[in-house]
Amino acid sequence: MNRTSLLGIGLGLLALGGCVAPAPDDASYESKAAMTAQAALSAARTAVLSTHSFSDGGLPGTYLEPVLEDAEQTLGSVRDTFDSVQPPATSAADDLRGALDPLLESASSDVTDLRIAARRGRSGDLASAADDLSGVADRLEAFGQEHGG
Amino acid sequence: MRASDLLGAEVHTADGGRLGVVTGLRCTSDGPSTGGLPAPRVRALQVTGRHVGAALGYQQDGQRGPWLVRALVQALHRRTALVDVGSIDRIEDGTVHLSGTPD
Amino acid sequence: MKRILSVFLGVLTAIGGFVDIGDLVANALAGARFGLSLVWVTMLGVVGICLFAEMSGRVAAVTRRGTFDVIRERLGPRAGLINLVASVLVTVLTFTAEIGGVALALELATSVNYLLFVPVVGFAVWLVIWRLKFSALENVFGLLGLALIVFAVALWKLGPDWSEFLHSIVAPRKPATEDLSTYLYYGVALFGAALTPYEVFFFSSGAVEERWTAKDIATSRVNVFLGFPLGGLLSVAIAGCAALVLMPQGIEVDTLGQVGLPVAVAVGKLGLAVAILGFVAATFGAALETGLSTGYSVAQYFGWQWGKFVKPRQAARFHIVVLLSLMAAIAGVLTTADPIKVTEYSIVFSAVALPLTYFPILVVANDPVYMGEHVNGRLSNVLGTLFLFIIGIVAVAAIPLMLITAAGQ
Amino acid sequence: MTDDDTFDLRLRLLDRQVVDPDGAMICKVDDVELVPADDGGYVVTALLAGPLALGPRLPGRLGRWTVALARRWADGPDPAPRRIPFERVTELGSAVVLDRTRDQLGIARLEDWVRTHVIDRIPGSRHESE
Repeated sequence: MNRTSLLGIGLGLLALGGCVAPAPDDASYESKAAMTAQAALSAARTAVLSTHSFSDGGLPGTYLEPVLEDAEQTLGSVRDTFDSVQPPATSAADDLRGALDPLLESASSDVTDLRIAARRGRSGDLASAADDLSGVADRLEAFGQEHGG
Repeated sequence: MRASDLLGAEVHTADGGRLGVVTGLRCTSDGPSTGGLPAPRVRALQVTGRHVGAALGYQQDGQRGPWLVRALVQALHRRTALVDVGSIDRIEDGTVHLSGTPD
Repeated sequence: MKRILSVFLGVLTAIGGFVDIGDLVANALAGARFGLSLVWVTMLGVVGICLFAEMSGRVAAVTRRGTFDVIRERLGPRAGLINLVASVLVTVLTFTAEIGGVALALELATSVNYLLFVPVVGFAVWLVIWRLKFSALENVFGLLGLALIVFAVALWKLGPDWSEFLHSIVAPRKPATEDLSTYLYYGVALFGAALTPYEVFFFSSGAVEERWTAKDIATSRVNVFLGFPLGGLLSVAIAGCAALVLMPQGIEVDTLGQVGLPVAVAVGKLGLAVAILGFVAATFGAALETGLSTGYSVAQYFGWQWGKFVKPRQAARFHIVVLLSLMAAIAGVLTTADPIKVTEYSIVFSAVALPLTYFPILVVANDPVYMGEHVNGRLSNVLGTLFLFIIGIVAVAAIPLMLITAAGQ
Repeated sequence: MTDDDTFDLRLRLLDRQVVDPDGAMICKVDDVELVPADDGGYVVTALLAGPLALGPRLPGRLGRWTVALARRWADGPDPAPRRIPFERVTELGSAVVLDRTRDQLGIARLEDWVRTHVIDRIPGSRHESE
């Protein structure tokens, strides 16, 4: 019985292994950054879209909460994974990290704001946090496109 | 003796040559009928060079389609011989020794 | 009249029972990332499942033998055992994914963490298998699964340019930003989701459970050839919704919540409630099917009494196997491995295991001694051989593609 | 090579499902007992079933373990596979039909054990499904 779950875990680790390996050069660091931006964009836009849909009466709070929790978790792990990559010792790499890291940070904190506002049922806070997050998402998208995602 | 003692066994002729592997047991339905049915009687060993695909039934009993599968299996079993069980001398260690050399 | 009604019911259950967690996830995933450019794979898969489900149903109706009974007979005990072990592992993995899916759907309905639902869902699955009649179990969850039609409604409401929509299905073009290997990997996943082996075990054993005879072959054909393609359309609708709503936003699907999002956007709260009902029914129904299928497979290999048409105590070993696989599946979900990831792996491994099931069925459906006048016709054989090729290529390519693309990243 | 009154034992008898007169499933034909006949050929005298019949047909270590485990579990000094005399067979079709039920033959120890020790202790095991 445990064979199945072990298999799943083993394969999961295998998949993760692809991301945590140290980045050898600028090009691959850049592509990692682009992939990170893409994953963060996906989570951020999910949060924005579902919050808007909630405000329009399209989905109930019970649905919104787990969706926001998942987005928050995804953003957290995306950021951790990116931070665990050792950037090459070049100024280009430092610039990339300098541009992406704040975006990840604000996306994370915006989604957390959203989750808190959703639990408290404060629609005003929700709307403003969603606007902020939407802006971050646009910048993440631009970053991803610029760096070839 | 069990059917599995014969199936998959190597077949050697009296002069020590290897004929192949037993992949089938040809039967007639004319054994003693103490119950409702006459017992099957194994008459001959089907011997081929290879084991693969032998149970699929393409050498016996009119299994026909699909065409491509049949063609493949038959290509694997081009050299098939039927050996009368009467010519079995002895069976030991998964090898059937024949008392003669069939052609 | 009664006969028409029962055929109609059969078709409806076939539609509602077609989609499971694998189809939900794979189609939403592929739709969000590749638009409609992989819909052709789903359609190809539907043709394949129709072909082989019909064959296995016909074999079961004529001979009253389930698929694994026949597999052992044709492959012998050795190859049959390897086949059994591989099939059971894949089916238990799928079982795990389905139970995780039910729990995730309940989380979306209540905001309560999905892990808390797992023991309850597990117990409910066991209780239904233990107590509910086969036909009731099949009909109830099949009919409830029809709730997923809300995805077709959502697609309609989203109002795409239909000629463009159809064009991108029939003339698929891989998005320029995606690698070919990733595109093919998701193709394999979709194919595995449409053709999951347990569907064949369940369908053929179900034919025996419902005591089909050669007379029922016509009914079974209507169910399969009408019900499965219409069920396949639900898959396409899920992909279409994801392509229209999620793809432009750059959203990649990795949760069940994202799968339902387009319905919320297009239809609203009520629609979403229906979609969640559909998720629960489809995954719960599939959990029953996968659980029973492990029991069917093992019991049929060893010649044990199986089935729900006898009292549980008359099929003791069968029920023990079902119970053990249920415990394995529950333990699997409780490892907190992401059920969506488990689903992705389950459908890829399904694709790898496909030839093991489909090849023996094709051979037996051709055995004139066994099948008499119901032996395969020429069309079935030409298509069957063609599919065997496709399935073989997919099975061989699946693992290398998974490694090359790091599971589609 | 194919003629109408002969058939292949492996294809038409070995690994077939064995059922009772009502179609209840009993076991698989795990192996077949053959005895040389005075008037030529080997005659099928019995169907063999259970781990002691299936084990030797499984590959290598797995087969040996199966046999060893089954021997330990069986009673008596020289355990043999379950044996169903061929007289019991009434039909050879897509299944092998016997004229006795499983309980009359008394050949499924594991089933009996699982039934009395596990299944019968769960409420509802004696009821038809609803």
